[in-house]
Amino acid sequence: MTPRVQPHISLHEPLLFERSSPGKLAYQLPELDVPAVDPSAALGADNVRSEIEGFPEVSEVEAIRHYTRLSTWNYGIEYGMYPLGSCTMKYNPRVNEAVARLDGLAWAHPYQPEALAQGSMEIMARLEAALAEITGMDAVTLQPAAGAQGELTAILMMRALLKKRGNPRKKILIPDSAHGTNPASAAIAGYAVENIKSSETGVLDVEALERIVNEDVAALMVTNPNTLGIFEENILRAAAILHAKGALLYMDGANMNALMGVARPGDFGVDALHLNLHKTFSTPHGGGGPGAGPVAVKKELEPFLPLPRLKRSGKKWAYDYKRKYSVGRVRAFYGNSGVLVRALAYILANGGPGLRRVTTDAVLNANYIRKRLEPYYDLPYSSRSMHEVVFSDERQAKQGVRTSEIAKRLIDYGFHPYTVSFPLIVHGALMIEPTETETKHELDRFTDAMISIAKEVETDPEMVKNAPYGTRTSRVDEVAAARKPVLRWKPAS
Amino acid sequence: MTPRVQPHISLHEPLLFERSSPGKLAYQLPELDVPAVDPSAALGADNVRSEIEGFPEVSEVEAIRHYTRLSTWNYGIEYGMYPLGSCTMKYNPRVNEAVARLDGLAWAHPYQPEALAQGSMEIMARLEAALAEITGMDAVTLQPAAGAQGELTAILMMRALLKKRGNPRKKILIPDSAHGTNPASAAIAGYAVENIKSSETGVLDVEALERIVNEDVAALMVTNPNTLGIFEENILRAAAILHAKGALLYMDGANMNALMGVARPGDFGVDALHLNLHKTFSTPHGGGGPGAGPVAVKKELEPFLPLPRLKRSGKKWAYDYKRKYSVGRVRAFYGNSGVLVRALAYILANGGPGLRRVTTDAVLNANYIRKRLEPYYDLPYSSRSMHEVVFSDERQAKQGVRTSEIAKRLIDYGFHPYTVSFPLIVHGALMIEPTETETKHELDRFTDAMISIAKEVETDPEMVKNAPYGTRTSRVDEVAAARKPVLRWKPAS
Amino acid sequence: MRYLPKSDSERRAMLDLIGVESVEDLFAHLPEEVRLKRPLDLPAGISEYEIVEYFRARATENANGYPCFLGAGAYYHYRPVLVDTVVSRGEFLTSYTPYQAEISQGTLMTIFEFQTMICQLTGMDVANASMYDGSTAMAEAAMMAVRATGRGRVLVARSVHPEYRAVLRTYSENQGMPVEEFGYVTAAGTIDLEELDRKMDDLTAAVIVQSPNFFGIVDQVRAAAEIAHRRGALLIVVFTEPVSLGLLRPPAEADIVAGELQSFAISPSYGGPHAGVIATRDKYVRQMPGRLVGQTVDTRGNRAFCLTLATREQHIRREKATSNICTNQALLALMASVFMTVYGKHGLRELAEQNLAKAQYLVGRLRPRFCGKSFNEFVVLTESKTPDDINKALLKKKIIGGLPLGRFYPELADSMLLCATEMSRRADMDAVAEAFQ
Amino acid sequence: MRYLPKSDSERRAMLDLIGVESVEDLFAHLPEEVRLKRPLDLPAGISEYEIVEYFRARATENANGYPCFLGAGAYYHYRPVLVDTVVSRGEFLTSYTPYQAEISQGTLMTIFEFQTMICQLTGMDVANASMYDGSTAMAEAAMMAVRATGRGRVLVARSVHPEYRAVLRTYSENQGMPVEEFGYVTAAGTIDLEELDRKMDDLTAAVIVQSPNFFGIVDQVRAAAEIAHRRGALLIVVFTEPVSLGLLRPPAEADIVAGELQSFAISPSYGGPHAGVIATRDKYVRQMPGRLVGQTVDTRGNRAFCLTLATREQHIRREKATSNICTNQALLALMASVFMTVYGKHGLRELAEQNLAKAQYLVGRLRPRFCGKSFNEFVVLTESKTPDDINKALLKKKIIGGLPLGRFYPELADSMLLCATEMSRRADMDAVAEAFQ
Ligand SMILES: Cc1ncc(COP(=O)(O)O)c(C=O)c1O
Ligand SMILES: Cc1ncc(COP(=O)(O)O)c(C=O)c1O
Repeated sequence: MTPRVQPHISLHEPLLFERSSPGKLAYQLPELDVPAVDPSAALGADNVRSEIEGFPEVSEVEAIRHYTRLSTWNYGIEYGMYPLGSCTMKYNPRVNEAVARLDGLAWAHPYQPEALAQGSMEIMARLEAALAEITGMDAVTLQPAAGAQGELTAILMMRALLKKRGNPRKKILIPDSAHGTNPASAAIAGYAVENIKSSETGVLDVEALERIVNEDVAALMVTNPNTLGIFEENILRAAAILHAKGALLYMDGANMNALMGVARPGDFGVDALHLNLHKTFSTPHGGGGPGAGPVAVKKELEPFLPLPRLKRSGKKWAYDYKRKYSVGRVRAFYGNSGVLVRALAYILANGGPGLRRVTTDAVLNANYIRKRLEPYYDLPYSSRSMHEVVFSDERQAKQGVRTSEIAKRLIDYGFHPYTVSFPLIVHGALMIEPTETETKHELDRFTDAMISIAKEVETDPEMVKNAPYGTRTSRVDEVAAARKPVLRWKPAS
Repeated sequence: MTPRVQPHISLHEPLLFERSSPGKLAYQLPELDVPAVDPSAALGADNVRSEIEGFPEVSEVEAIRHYTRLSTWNYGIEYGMYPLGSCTMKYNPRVNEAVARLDGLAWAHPYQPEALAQGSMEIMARLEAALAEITGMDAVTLQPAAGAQGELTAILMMRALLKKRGNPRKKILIPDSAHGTNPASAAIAGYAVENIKSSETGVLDVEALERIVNEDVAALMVTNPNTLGIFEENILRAAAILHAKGALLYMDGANMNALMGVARPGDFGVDALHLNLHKTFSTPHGGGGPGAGPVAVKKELEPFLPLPRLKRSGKKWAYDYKRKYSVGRVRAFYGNSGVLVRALAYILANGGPGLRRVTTDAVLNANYIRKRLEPYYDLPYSSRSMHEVVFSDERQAKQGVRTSEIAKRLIDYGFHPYTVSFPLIVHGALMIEPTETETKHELDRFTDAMISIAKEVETDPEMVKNAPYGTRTSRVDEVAAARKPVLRWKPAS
Repeated sequence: MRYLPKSDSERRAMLDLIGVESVEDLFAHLPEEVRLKRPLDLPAGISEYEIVEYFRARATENANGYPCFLGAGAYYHYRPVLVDTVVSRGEFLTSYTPYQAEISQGTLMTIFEFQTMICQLTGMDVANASMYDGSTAMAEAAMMAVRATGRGRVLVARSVHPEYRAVLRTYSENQGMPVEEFGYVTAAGTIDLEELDRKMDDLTAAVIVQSPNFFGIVDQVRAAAEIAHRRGALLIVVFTEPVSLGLLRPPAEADIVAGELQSFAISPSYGGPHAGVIATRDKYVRQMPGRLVGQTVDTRGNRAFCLTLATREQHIRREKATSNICTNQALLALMASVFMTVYGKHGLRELAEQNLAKAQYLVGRLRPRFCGKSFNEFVVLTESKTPDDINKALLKKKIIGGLPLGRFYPELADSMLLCATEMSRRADMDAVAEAFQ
Repeated sequence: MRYLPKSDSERRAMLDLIGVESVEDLFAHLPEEVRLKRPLDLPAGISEYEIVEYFRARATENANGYPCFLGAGAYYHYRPVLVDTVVSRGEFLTSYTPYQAEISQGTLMTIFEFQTMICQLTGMDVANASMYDGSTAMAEAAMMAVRATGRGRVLVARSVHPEYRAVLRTYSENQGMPVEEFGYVTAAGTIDLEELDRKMDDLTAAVIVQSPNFFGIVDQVRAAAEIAHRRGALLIVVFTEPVSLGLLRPPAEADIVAGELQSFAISPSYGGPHAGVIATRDKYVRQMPGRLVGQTVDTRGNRAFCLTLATREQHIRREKATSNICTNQALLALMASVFMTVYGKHGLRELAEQNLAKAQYLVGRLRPRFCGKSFNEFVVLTESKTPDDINKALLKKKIIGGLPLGRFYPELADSMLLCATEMSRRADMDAVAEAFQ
């Protein structure tokens, strides 16, 4: 008896364009209630295109099936654990989606009169205040669209402050464990980047810092906890060193999930930081975005915040565009407002005590994983872990199996992989961040899977190297994709 | 290299109760704004329970994962073709879901003042009028919750009419091809059921009918097109025979998808019929319901419609409860209003011409399937097909493969099975109803699959008999389930 | 048409394969006389945008966002967002009755869980997968009792929802199943046990009692059970407000429990779709109407679920079936399941406690008609004013008041049924109380 | 807390395994001075119901359901229901950037389709997976031109969205990338080609033009291209209203197209999240910022998709990357994709035609400021009244008027930018026209 399973039809969903057939429609427009207009007459004949060549022509049922079928090839938080390190893939409460879709919020135009936008403005004001309290900072801008833009915004502000003080300086110091956006953002702001090596315990080498910091240094960008999941224990000293030389301390707040209610950057010398609302504050990642990257700063930096600023004017909120030191705009309008709504909903749901509990559970989970996996995977830095833990594939590499292959095998066990090959200072990193929203049961299943894979690596490394086996798509050839890029569909010619 | 695929964690989602752990919560209530009350004091101590033993205790993320994971074990219209005969599994437009959820409609209380329910009443009135036009009948009640209740309602009305005429009579005639709800409904209304055999061409045997109809016969219940997908060509004669003897003609309108804009029951002698809004009118089946089974009747039967009736009172809609001949209520309130909203949305979207197109495309699809599969499957009745086609497994049975097994094998090809073993007059029936919302592509894939299975039956019947292979759950033991019923979870003792 | 997924060239190709000229040829065999010779008299199809606008306009013709103190079988409770998230998944929304178990385990397992939770709530052994609503569940429960006892007569309390009783009358009419009513005690608003006792006889199949009853009062289930059982009848306990079961002792003395689950995250939707349910003792399961899901195994030995005991049902037994029900209210039952999951053991209790506290607050400011213990509904005397006057005054404040009872109980024309739930705000309750002054 | 899925006993068991006494021990290594010694000064967590109530209250403080004639970079177009249906699926909503191709083919394939449709619309060879919004897309396009040409100077038309130009200034400030502006022709509202020509030099990396421009006018893309290319500069064409591309010739002469897709089913959401995009010629792809999905095969030889050309990006190239962008606007791009799918080839054209017809109707009743050809936006003179007066009068009728231009263009203080789309009703447009009388 041979099964000869035939592939499910939805496993063969073609591209939209391959599904198109002339004359199929998925739309209907209302009858015009005004006279129709001849486009050529109105726009000039040579401004009018003939048709959108190749554009899809499908019916409604095909459209919904297309996207529904494709969706089943994905994995989301609502399927199970998604332990991508540095990404804080926590549960995204569905109530946040509901409130962000309220007509009055979702259909508010950015230029509608301020008097008729008080609801949206109040939401932003309240979120600013909450984030200031959580971070211990003095002022917050919600404008940046994501973490990286938050970094850029903050660096521009620091530059403006230093410039006002007389010298914008030349470089920014960045630990070698930092996320790639840190140096990339510094570069856009016109700074040279100087990497600093982490210490043996995986934290900032303050001795080195002390040696390096001089009048050319604008700021240090530090992630805390850093990307090894380790709290920067010398952060206060680092701040002192920088401040003594007139430099500033910037914190990448992507890992704020480890600190809420426990420690505040504003209390340990940070001058500016960004937050990732799409990490710590639960807004969904949507397959890559959108996010929001608010920047929180100390008083000194406040004059430089982007335009416009919310201000109280009598009993109403208004925008203040007259701020001569502002670095200007970093994007159109006021920010990813829909994301801000979600983040505030999350903060309201948790409240002060709840946010602390989020942090303590997140750290508990990471330490639980660490404890369970330490016997099987190499732990390059043994400092205490906060919200995530980073192993290396050193032991498995001896069998020729690398972190990226272990990651693929994890898919067969029903989990999304951890973050692979980051931070760069760990050779063959397995960066695991469970977040607080995983159950003990799920953590047990996950660690069981990791242990089982570690054993498979011993007994059958080749098998592991060719994983995954349980997915519609087997191992994807990424090298071929880059060698001869095919970046769009074209009709067969 | 052995894959040794490990099952995905979501393939092992346990029952809620097995996931529960004391103290986990998925809810929070607002603080009370009134004094708390001691339940024992307010209700009497012996009226108060201790706890709901065994009730779930999970968190929100577990709840959403539980149901999301379970959902992936289902197959829906949005995945692909669902050719269940007699079920009219057409695409369920998503806009219908959106409008049914509008606050003013979804949160309307059935007893709110009529002046503040005009929107809902107008929707019902408009739907009644549209259904009357589509069916060619004089009056419509929207109260019945599903097709079967529509049948019961109509039979009660016919009984009331006959009774008013002097004799409620004793029996109802039902063709042997009819759906099981027909005799079951007749029985509740206090009628004996007499089956009549279908003719060799699969339709009503009018000669037999003529012989049988007498003063004891209250009505004939006929499905048109019948469950073989064949139009009852002698329907006019049947009506004449019945009417001549003072009996009535009832039509099961479950197959109205074959007739819209083409022929109207009211024009071919039908006195009463029910419609299944969850079939012809696109409301989703929701894994078994809800539906709505409006009944449309001729003038004569109008006085007997259930209470209350919508009536125009000046510029407003009002309810009329003073109808002395009414059969009374068949359910609380006015009907499955939320389903009615969806059905009206569907009718508005299609409009008159669109509904006819629905029918012609539905019939086109069925005939296409018939043509493609005729060489491979036995067609017991060769009369022209309307919206569905019924094959038998006669050829495959020679290899020992029955319709239910072919159906399971179809799952491996990515389709939901057709209806198995119904109508009862076809031994080993394969009842296939594609509906109009299948693409040619999907029909080709489906018929290819059926042809491929027919070939598999020739070459490897055993393999087919043990299908499906591609599902999480392999062939389910239904006999064991019935032998020793386990109908609820209980804690392991 | 956007719902029709075929281009004209595809239609042409299909007609060619079938071997006909045009689509009209597919209908050529229909007798001339039955054919519709004109287009349907319905306007042309409209766009999605217009559909949304149409229903938005209708929605604004209804009351919108008014605080509302109506209950009487349809209740306002907060619906957790998760509920809609779950039932909006096409896999649940657009699937059919789970006849094909291998491809329907999602629906089947959720129904099995539903059945379990209903048993836990009601203290019964087994529950079905849903009925149309509470009213038909009650009628079907009566018919079930008739089958189980071989007797015909049914006694129903007047304190049962009037529309439920109306449905019972409609269903029973032609079944040789006489329905008689018995009253309530004027002071307490609970069933009149003496009258019940008096009306009982050995032909009685069932006694039907609602608790909390239509007046919101926790009724005498135990005493009714005793009387019914003494004469060999079954006791059917009806509920319209399942939130009460978070706090109230389950009707464990009942033989059949029939209820309405609308309170569990199902929007009132102007009266439907809601979800009825029947639960009973193991011994009566074969008399039970409706679908049942059972646990079993697949060929690999893994736990699996399927529809079972189908020999009770119409598609097998036809006129001898336990009921004519086929399509039920599965999706609504799923909503109720998600609701029960979200609130869970502690939440349902706390929810019930809040309902109780709110109702007690409101009733404390008014003159209750009955002295029986009430849950979240209660009857009040309207004193010098009429119920309609009070409601009119409240409507001016954009508040929907209670249900004037004269319509259903002429003797209570001076009374109104009010309901307070966790969603009732204190300020609005104060406004209601004020309107009575 | 409902979002935290652990019971206390589970926490205890985990702490035991870790080998610590309490969860506080996990933080014991934090220096004393950095620890927060008090609870956060934020109220306790509230229920889901209260959250919904809170945001409902805020929503009603905004304009609700007012007809609105604002455009200027954010447009009102009907959003097909399918869009929300698709993006509400957890599989799309809650997944991360598709780094792990084998488990992310859904997202990857939709992005590949998105890239294709953007190319079809714009006439470019390649498009990225999205940028934050139109404004940052434009700034990044300028930086891309700088990299591609090795030159530094950028010339931007004053008829480009003022806030986009503001963002460009912010981004360019510290990059040795001087930005200069050139004006528009006072009569036509199109770019001043003479001024552009005059300001061009051999150090200019890019000329930036928007079409339809901020005044709604179809601008001189071809002429601008000619001038730019003659001096070896790239032409960047910006769009804020992609619906125009249903009808307008694609900006095929451009080297880079940067635009905003909010019109494609993305709600205005008070300014974000929207979705920017950059498209360009094949030869510039390695200078392009943002994510790119490419087609490839899996080990079984089946078509598959994955992120590609990552060596442009920050996580590989760090300070040498083409951009610092990491998180983008993927879900919004998916919304745009579903929108493009639903409207398709015919629909997008008809939609554009309707927008044109509506705008023509409205402008026909007013005095246009410019004589250039406009799509669905246009500038009108407010004659004897001020723009603010007109808007105030309209607000009284619960209509939101146009954008007074004085704020961005002092010389246009007597003018207002109005937008009409397929959602603008004739009666409302008549009311607008009336307000100008
Ligand atoms: C440590 C760290 N910093 C910065 C970022 C960049 O944030 P975003 O992706 O929101 O731009 C990330 C996100 O991946 C991160 O993990
Ligand atoms: C022919 C026919 N009649 C009646 C019915 C009963 O309708 P419902 O399931 O809505 O009660 C059905 C549905 O399955 C049917 O197919």
